[in-house]
Parts: sequence; C-alpha cells; structure tokens
Amino acid sequence: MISDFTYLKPGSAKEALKMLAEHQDDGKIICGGQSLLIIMRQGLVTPEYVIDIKKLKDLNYMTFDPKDGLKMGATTTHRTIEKSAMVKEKYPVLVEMEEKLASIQVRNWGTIGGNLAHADAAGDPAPVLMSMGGSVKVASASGERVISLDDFYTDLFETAMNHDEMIVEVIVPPRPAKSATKYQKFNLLDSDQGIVAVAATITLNGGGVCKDARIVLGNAASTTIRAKEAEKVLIGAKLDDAVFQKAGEAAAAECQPVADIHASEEYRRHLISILTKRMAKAAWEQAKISG
Amino acid sequence: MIIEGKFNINAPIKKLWDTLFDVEALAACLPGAEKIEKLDDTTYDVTMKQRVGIIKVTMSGKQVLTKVEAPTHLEMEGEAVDKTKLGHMKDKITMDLKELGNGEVEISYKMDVNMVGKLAMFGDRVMRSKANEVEKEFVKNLSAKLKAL
Amino acid sequence: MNKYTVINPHEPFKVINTHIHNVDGWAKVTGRAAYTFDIKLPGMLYGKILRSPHPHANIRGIDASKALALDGVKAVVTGKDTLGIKQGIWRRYKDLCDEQILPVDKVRYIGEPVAAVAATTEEIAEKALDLIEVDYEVLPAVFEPLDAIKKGAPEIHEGFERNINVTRHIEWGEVEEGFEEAEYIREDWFRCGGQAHMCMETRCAVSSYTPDKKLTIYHSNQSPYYMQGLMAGVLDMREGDIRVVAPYVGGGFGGKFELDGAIFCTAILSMKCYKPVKIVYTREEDFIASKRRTPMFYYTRTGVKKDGTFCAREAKVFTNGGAYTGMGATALYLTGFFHSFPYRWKGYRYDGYRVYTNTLPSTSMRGFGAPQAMWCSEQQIEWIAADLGLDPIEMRRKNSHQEGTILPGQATIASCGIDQCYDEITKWIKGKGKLPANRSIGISACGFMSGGIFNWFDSPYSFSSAVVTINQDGTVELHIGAQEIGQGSNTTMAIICAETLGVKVEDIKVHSGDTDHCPPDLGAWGSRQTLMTGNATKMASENAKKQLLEFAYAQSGLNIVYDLDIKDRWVHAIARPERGEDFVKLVRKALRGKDGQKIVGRGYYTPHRKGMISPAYSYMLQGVEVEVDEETGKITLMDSMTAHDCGQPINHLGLIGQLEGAFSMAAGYGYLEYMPYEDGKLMNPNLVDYKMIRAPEMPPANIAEIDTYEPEGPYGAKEAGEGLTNPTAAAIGNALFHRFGVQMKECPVRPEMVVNALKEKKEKEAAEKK
Amino acid sequence: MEKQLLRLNVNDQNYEIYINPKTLLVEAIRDHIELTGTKRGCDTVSCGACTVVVDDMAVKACSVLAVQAEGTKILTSEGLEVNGKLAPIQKAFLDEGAFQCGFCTSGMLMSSVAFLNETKKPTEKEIRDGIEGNICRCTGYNSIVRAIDSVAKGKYTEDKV
Repeated sequence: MISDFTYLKPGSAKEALKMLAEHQDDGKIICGGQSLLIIMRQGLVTPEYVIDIKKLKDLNYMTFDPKDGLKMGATTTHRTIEKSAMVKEKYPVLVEMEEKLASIQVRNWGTIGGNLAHADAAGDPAPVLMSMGGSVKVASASGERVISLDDFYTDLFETAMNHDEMIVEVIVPPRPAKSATKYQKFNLLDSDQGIVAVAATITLNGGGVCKDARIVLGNAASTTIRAKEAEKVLIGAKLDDAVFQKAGEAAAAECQPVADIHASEEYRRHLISILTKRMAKAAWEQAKISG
Repeated sequence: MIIEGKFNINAPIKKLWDTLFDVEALAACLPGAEKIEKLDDTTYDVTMKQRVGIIKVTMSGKQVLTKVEAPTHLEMEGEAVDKTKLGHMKDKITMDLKELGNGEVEISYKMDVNMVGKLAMFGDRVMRSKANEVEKEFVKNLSAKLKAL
Repeated sequence: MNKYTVINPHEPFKVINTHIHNVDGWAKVTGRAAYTFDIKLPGMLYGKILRSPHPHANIRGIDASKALALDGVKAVVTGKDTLGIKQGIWRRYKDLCDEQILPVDKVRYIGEPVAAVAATTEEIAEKALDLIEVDYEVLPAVFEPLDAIKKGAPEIHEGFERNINVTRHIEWGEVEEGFEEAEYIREDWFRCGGQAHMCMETRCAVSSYTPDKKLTIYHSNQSPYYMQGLMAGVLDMREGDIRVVAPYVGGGFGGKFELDGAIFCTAILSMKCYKPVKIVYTREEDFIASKRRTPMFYYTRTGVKKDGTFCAREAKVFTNGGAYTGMGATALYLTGFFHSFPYRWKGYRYDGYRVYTNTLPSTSMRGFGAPQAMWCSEQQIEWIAADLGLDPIEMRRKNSHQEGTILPGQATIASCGIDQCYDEITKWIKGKGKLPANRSIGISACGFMSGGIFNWFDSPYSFSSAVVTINQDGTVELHIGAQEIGQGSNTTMAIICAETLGVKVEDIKVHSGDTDHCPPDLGAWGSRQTLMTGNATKMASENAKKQLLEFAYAQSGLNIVYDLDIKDRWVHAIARPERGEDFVKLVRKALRGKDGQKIVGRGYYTPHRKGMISPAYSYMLQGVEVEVDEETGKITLMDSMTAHDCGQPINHLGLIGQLEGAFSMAAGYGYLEYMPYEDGKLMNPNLVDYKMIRAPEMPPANIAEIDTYEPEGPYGAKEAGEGLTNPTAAAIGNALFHRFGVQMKECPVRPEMVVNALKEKKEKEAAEKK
Repeated sequence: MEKQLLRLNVNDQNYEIYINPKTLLVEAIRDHIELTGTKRGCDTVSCGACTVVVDDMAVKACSVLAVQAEGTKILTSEGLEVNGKLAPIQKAFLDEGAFQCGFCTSGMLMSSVAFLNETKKPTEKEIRDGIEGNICRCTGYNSIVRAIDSVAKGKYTEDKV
C-alpha cells in the first residue's frame, strides 16, 4: 500500500527545484514512475511530498549538434529515444538498448532521467551511456553542475546527487571517428533486466590499433561500474580474439557481483567474461567500418 | 544468506575486545546504530537505521550473546523487526579475533541472516552491498576510537 | 506461424469441430465479463489476511484488540473463531483431512493464514494487520523431503511417522522376471521442481452471510460443487444453505479446487459481521500461500533387451508435499501411473512417498504428476536408446500402447493413435533437414487421462450431470455443473448440445458456475469435463430430442420404418430429408401437446467398468527444436511439433488454444519456472523474478491432430490440453542430450546448469584422456 | 489525506472523481469510474493486465498515478466497441480464439490496438515484441499473434468505419 503523500505539480523545472529545495529528504521527484511506484507500493519508500515533473515541457527535448553531441531533457521517454531517427543515425546502440528495455508500455511512460536517477545497477541506459562517456546535468535551486556518469553512481540506488538536486539533462558526447559502442544483457526473457550486462566502446586509431576502450558492466556490482582492467587490456592493443578473451577475463576478475536466485557469483563472472569478449569484439568490428 | 568478511585493526587484542563490549563506544563506531542498550548480561536492545538509496530501514530488536570466550570468540543471535513493517530478520553472528603478531588483530565475522517480508525482495543484493559499506565505515571508526583511547 | 494438419478426419459434423467462436467471447473481448475480482456488493467490506512469518511455530496467543480499535475495522477472526475442523478434499480419508485454513494452534509454512480482518477499505484492513500481535513459539522446521524423513526430524503433523503423509504402491505384471530377462538395466535419480499455477486472476472471494443463515459465496474456482461441500463441512452447515457462484474465472490450472484463504476467511468474517466481505490475494500472497506443482525426487530403474524391447521398470518417488495434503495424494498416485506411459511393460512397480515439509503445500497442477514422471522417464528412455545404439523413435514405437493394451488392474486402452504420432514427428524431423550447429531436436512421448475415476470426495451424486430445457421459441437452456475456467468447456458443451439436438450454437444458453442453479458436477480437473460432462450433456440433449421426436413422430403420420432426426433446426425423416418441419414450430406444438410443460432432458455420467484411473487415454508425441548458446547456456526454443491423438475433436478453436497454451506452460516448467526456497521462504514471489514464457519466447506450436474414436467419449472425444503439459520438459532435456551429450537430471534446466554440465563433461573427458 | 478533484477523460467520456493523490490510474478506472474490464494481475508492473491506451500510447495503468493522467485521453477495453459494433481487433480475437480465461484480454487488446496504430506492416517478431509486456497464462500467445497479424494484414478493413 502506498503511504499518503502530498502531490505537487510544478509548472516548470525551476519551480520543481524550489519545491525540492523546500522538502529535500521528505520530497521525491516522480517522472515516469515506472520504478518508483513499484517500490512505493512495497512500502519501501514513503515520501511525504511527491513532485511530479513528468509533464514539464522544459525538460522534454532532444538536440544534437556535432560539437556538443546529444542532449536529452530528463523527461524524454524511452520510446522517444527509441523512435528517433536522429538517435538511430548518430547513436544506433541507444536505439538497440531501448528496444530491449522492459516492454513498450514501460518505455512509453518511463523517462531517461528517471531511469538514471533510480540508480538500479541492472538498469539498461547507464552502462551504454557511461561507455559512451556520457554525463548528466543535475540542478538544484542554487545552480547546476555536470557530473560524468563515471562518477555519478556511488552505491546501490545511490548517486552523487544531493537531496535538493535532480537530473535535468543527459549528455552524450559526439561519437569519435572509428568508434562504436555495443551493448548486450544476459537475461532469460527478452523483456527482463540483465542478470548481467556489458556495454563496450572501442575507438581505433588509423592503424587499427585500439586507441580507447570503455567497458561498462551492469549488475556486476552494487552499481554500474567501469571495467578498467579490461580496458587496459584493450587500449593500445592490436585487437584479436585472444585480446578480447583476455579482456573478458580481466572484467570477470575485477567485477564484484553478488549471488541471487538467478545466478551465482561465479556464473555472473563467467557471463561477464563472455559478454565482455563478445561486445568488445562486436564494437571493434563496427568501429572498423564506421567513419 | 551468509555474509562473511574479515578486517584488521591495529590495537592490542584486550583493548579491542573491551571496546567491542563497551556499549557506548560500539554504538559510536557502528554506522547506523541508533541505540545499543544492555538489558542484562547477555541481552542487548539494538536499533539500527540503514539507508539504501531512497529506501530507509530501521530495524530494532534484541541480540543475545550465546557464547563468549574473551578475548577471541563471540557468538550471538537475534531477531529484529522493521519499524514500518517492511519485514523482519533473524541473525546468527560469529566473530573471531586473532592476534597477527605485529600489533594487529584480525577480526573475522560470519553472519547468517534470514529476512522475511518486503525487504527479502531486495534481499541479497542490498544486504551484501550494505554489509560491505558498514564494515568499511566501522573499521574506520573503530580504529579512530582505539587510537583516541 | 503455426501449421495445423489433420490426420484421418472423420465425417463432417454440423457443429462439432467447426470454427465456432467461444460462447463467452463477446463478454471477454469487450471487458464486460465480470470476475470474482470485479464483484462489488452493497455494503461490502474488504478483508486482509495476516500470515505467518515462520515456517513452523505454535501460536501461543493472538491479541487483536489494537486492530479492533482502529476506525473502520469491523471484525478480526482467528482460528479460535472457527470450529477448528480439519478439512481436505480427500474426505473419505479422515487422516488426510489435515488443514485448518485458519489454524487454531500451529502454523506449518511461511504465509499460512493466522488471522483475518474485515474493514471498510482495503487500506484500513492492511493497516489493521500490523496491529495484531501474535505470540509465536518458533519450532524447528524442515524443508526437504529427504531431510524430513530422517529420524529425529521435526514432527510437522502429529502421528505421521517420519513425516510420511501418504504412500502409494502400484504394481502389475512380473517385475523381477522382467528385470531378469533384461539385457541392459539403467538407473537414474532425478529431481523435478515445483511450479506456480500463476492464474492471472489471483485467489479471491466475496462472501455474504445473511440473517436467514444462508451464505452466498462468489469465488474464483474450478469446482463450485466441491467448494459448497467443503464449506458446508468446515462451517457445519447444510450444503443447500450455501450457494457458491464461480463467475468468469481467471484461470485455474489445478490450483483452484480446494479451499483457500480467501473463501474461508471471507465466509468466517461475513458470518461475524453479517456483511459481504471481499478478499483478493496480492500476487505475492498468491505465490506464497496458494499451492504449487509438487516437487519430486525420482529414482527410476529400467530393464530392456538389447533390441530395445522394454522388460520391466521400477520407480521410487519422494515428493515434497509441503505442509498439507491438498490434492497431493492424487498427484502421488498419478505420477507413478503415468511414469509407465505410454509403454507396455512385462512388469511395473512404483512406490511413492509423499513427505510433509514446512513449505507451501503441493497439490495438483495441469498434468497432475505426469510432467514430473515424463521428465524422468522420457529422458532415461532416450539415454537407453543411445546406450544401445538404437533409434529412439523406433524403440519407443515398438513398445508403445496400442488399442486393447491392458494395464492389469488399472486400465484397458480402448483408443490409441500413438503409432501415427510417431509417423508425424518423424516426418517433421526429416523435413527440417540439417540443423544449424547450435540447434538440436528432442522428442518426448506421453499419454494422459480423460478424467479421473476418483471419488475421494465421497460425493453421492453422479460425476457429471446436465439438464437441457427447450423454450417455446426454440432456444435451449443447458445447465451444467462443469466449470468454465478459460479452457472452453461452456463452448464445448454448447457444441455437443447443438450437434445432438440439431440446432445451432447460438440457440444454446449455457448456465454454469452456480450451485443454486446447476446440477452437481465434480468440476474442472483431470481433463474430465469434455468426456464426463460431455457425455452427460449429450445424454440430456438426446433425452430432450427423443421427447421432441416422439411427439413429431406421433403427429407426422410417418410409416413406422422411418427414423426422424433434427439437423440445422430442421426436423425431418432421415431417409427423406426434404420432408420435415421447422424446429421451432415443432417445439411449440410439443408444448401444447404436453399441457404446457417445457421439454426437459436429463443426463448424467459416472464411469463404470473402466478400471480405476480414467475412462479413456489420449496420446501424444512432441518434438522441440532448441537452440543453446554454448558459452552462456541460454536456451531458446525455435520450433515445435506435437502429434496428438485426442479422439474426435469437438471444439476446434478451443483445442488449438489448449494445445498451444499447455505447451507454453510445459516449456516454462522445462527451462524457466523455478521456485527456489531458502529456509522455507519462496525467494521469487513476484512476476519480476518468477519467469514465465512471454510472446517473444514462444516458438511456433505446430500441431498434427490425429483423429481417433474413443468409444467411451461423447462423439469419440477424449482429453486434450492437459496432457500436453507433460512432454516438453523432457523434450528440451533430450535436445540438450543430443547436442552436447549431457544428461540433465534436474528441471527446470537453467542456463547456469547447462554451463556447469558442459564444464563437468569437459573435465571428465580431460581426466579420461589422462 | 484530503481528497482532490480529478477530471479524467475515459472512452470519450468526462469523469469527475475525488481521489487521494496516491491513487493509481488503474484504481481510478476500476474503483472510481467502475470500468472493471481493466484488470490487475501483479504489483510489480510486470503482467500488463492493466494496460490502457493513454494519448495513443499503451501504458500500464498500475504504474501511473491517476493525477498524472489528467488532461489525457484514455481508452480502455470498454471503449473499443462502438454502438454494439466490435473493433477489428476484437473480431480477430474471437476468430482466432485469442483468449481463454479472458483475464489478460483487456490489457492484451489495448496493447494490440496501440501497437497496430503505430506499426503498419509488422513482422511476426515485431508483434511478439509489441505484446511482451503482457502475460497470458492460457493461450501461449500464438493465437494472439495470429489475431494481431490478421488485423494488420487487413482482414477486417471493410469493417472500419
């Protein structure tokens, strides 16, 4: 049973931030609510004030320019991203990821900002965006700051945001030349979250050597994490199956998964190793042919 | 669910042991401990408040010492209920202290935790991630406390 | 998508096996169908159940005073407010009636009801639960049957030594001789998981007790008559003073024909406050506190000759019965019986032990013990064929049941189309050609019953009955006690009635699901309704038709050598179909002729001289094409083919739906639907963590319908749609065996198990090389 | 908690209801407006039985606060049929036997309707993905996929008004 709360409906982001500043720890932003309402119904979260930003037009936008990359307002729905021709052209992996995120109903109502703020280690967008070097702009009544997704997640369901802050924008830098990102989650049902998930971005230099690599693991620790050891294996290497294999093993060794009924810790590590190998290779293959 | 871990503390074993039994000192070191009250020789009234992101849990209940072998071995078990009825938990905790020789003591612990109710939905993931964090914080606080003593 | 072929179709009927819309379809596609879930009565209160957090504990006391003081709370009931009667569906065997729905002094599983509250809103009722204080004395608990039978294990029910709840022994033929003749003997241990019924409509009920001491109950169930009888028993009331209505029912699958917390607690609460009370289980409650498919440990030993002739088999089973008997005793028998299927053995022996544990009670679920039996049997048979270098299909075929096969003391097989099933599956496999390297095919055979000849309920009534009433305008009222739970029984009965009477389906109004207005029937379980209620419906329709035709005959002046019949509302001489008259005109005349009495036909059915299990058996063979990711172990079903002998199909759309639906549930049992317990607590009581097949996971379900004629069934019909829950898990296991050579002994087969099995195999091979 | 006035437009009909702001859209529709075709089958936004169409989008009504739906146009299964005339998808469900117990059917229909409006020539895979948010325990989905496919292929076009 959801506990009683006062419903607040700001007319603008600014007004929402004012409300948030006022209620801080007792207030909770709701946007799509696709994750929040579940835990509220379990009684796990009992805010006194619910601030609804779902309909805020000033947070619902998507822009792209070659210099700054993609900017998405926090209330942009998953479905909008999935259906965007611009995103499909510039960041095809985002569309692939969105198509596998839960079900159409959830994507229709759920938002990118809400998803990232929820900080579920098994969430889909975070690994992909983090692997592309994405960041979020968070705002409070007193100002704005940009936090790299690398630094955004601090623990299970916890972020670097203060209680008076909320995500207002998601920023994805432009894709470098000879670079590609691939994402896959391992799940039992198509619509499930990943038992584990891996996003890999590979950037090649002119000679086909790996110039940069970002490997991000979903549900392999209490938060979305970079697999920095795996990245080290890849960066500077002439990529081949043996290197991908090694990167997979490195990722499996450095992640910190916990066991649950769906998979043991050992099996999760095994899956991380396989998916890292596969995604790094897939990203490499695409990077080779991409402009 | 079993959670195990160990950590080292730089202190004489006797001093460490006494600190662990000093209710006020322990409460000050244990993150989230709102109340630790000694009811009798073996029974403690404990209230712990933990926060996992937006989820707040306040567990309160009794812990009973079932075996005490100063200054190396300790066993206790207890039961606690969440304030907002999110669930209740039962636990059995074993703790061993071992002198490593270089002035360091290794504390190893094993907790067998059984949760029922809404909390169990998040179960393992939350508990393990939290245990890790609590441990780190505890070691930090305890070390500082021991130094100050 | 799906291919559907019909092998040896029969003469065309007018209505039977034609494309008939479901008679409840309009209501269901327009959102009009009202389920128990939707019922709201004037002045209705909402109930909630307080459940045990302990797997095993004595209840020392319950203090509800704070809850009662809460504004809006109207009543709180505990075991002390009940008569304390232990009930169960095996009413003939008092010691198996072991469950108090609100226990008086002891709880035996996590989630067991302890108290119930009625309040003006659901929210208040839920708040009140938190205010009830229960003083438990926690007892040691035991969760696995092999632990529970150990000496010194906690005693769950008094007087049941080693927690053995029921034992069952089946034996026929010469077992020892058979094993002596055998040239190859193989024995294996298997483990089968539980499975949640996962009805979309959770358990729910609305009870209304009125000052005239009558009780009306709306309840989502599979057998209103059972509910009426069981409730009369626990409330010490007369059956006739209780009316049970099962309106549209959102699924049953074997999980809704015993008393549940919703029906019992609403009734007790309503009797306390004389107001209607409604309880709807949450999904979590439905998972932790309804019942489940029985988890089993299976030992099976099979002896064959080198040419693949089956000699003898013996099996031992320990089932995790959970806290109470429920329908588990029947599942224990049937798993043993169907473990012999569909093969002939010189000797067969089975010993089953149902063991109490402190977990959710296990009961019947679609397949009723047979999916577990086939998981073990059909994999072992595949391994035996491989061990001996024989073709697994041909080996099965030469040992299969045939028409006339006798299982001594158990059954005589009257119709059996399994031989053609082998042909169809062989054709399908050949048609596939060479498969991609990551795919393989597994097959599995099985058979199933068409209703059980069990009367443990001790009903004095016929197993099924029907009443057909013809109105003056030619419309027909068909009253049946059979329960529609989505399987299409109302449509099937309407079809049988229309075909028999010679009218159209739209002329028939089906009345079911109401004990006040429908004749008693044991309800929807064990695939019994098509055959049993179908026979009763056919008999009632024939009886009504006979009355009409007698009248028609008398007034037609036809020569006595001519026979009359009715088809498409046209009453005519069979030899001269053009000579006749309109059905409605005849009905009107008949009414006048009978001094205004309506034409009423009665029919009933109780099986006699059909052995002790079932009046008829259906057969099937299934092939499943499986893709496995060797590195991750992920299983994907790519295609499937089921060849199915169900006698004469009656309800064409219903048959397809049942076969496809059973297959999806069976596949789920094979590789997805997993019920892990920790310290007696179900770890995934929600639809996020309990995995079921969804549309993207569902492969094509091709069907070859093998039409045979079952003499005991209405128009030759027998079971379809439950038996198909049986083969799939084993077929998936067999596909894995053919691809990797691994033998999976535990279901559901989860990807981690595949990876581990492959790893183990590699290590073993490496060790052997050394 | 003080109740507040909420105006909802469901099936082209305006309703004014007084609700606690924590009321979910599915509760508003079922308990306050008393359209019980929309069902609930879980508490975890998993089963899709509560699916309704909000501004042409399929949405799980258990995952939306009723107050969030103010100003939208909501369509439920009761709104598909107009003056006794079934919508193509309803006919297709009847023709294919795409329901059994019927409890998931309303939600399944609403997912189908939104999907068909959005996807003109769907592949089988797209149809399956289109209803992956809806659990059906009875049918095994294939009959539902056939029903959606037959509507998409224009089997019922002559019925369209």
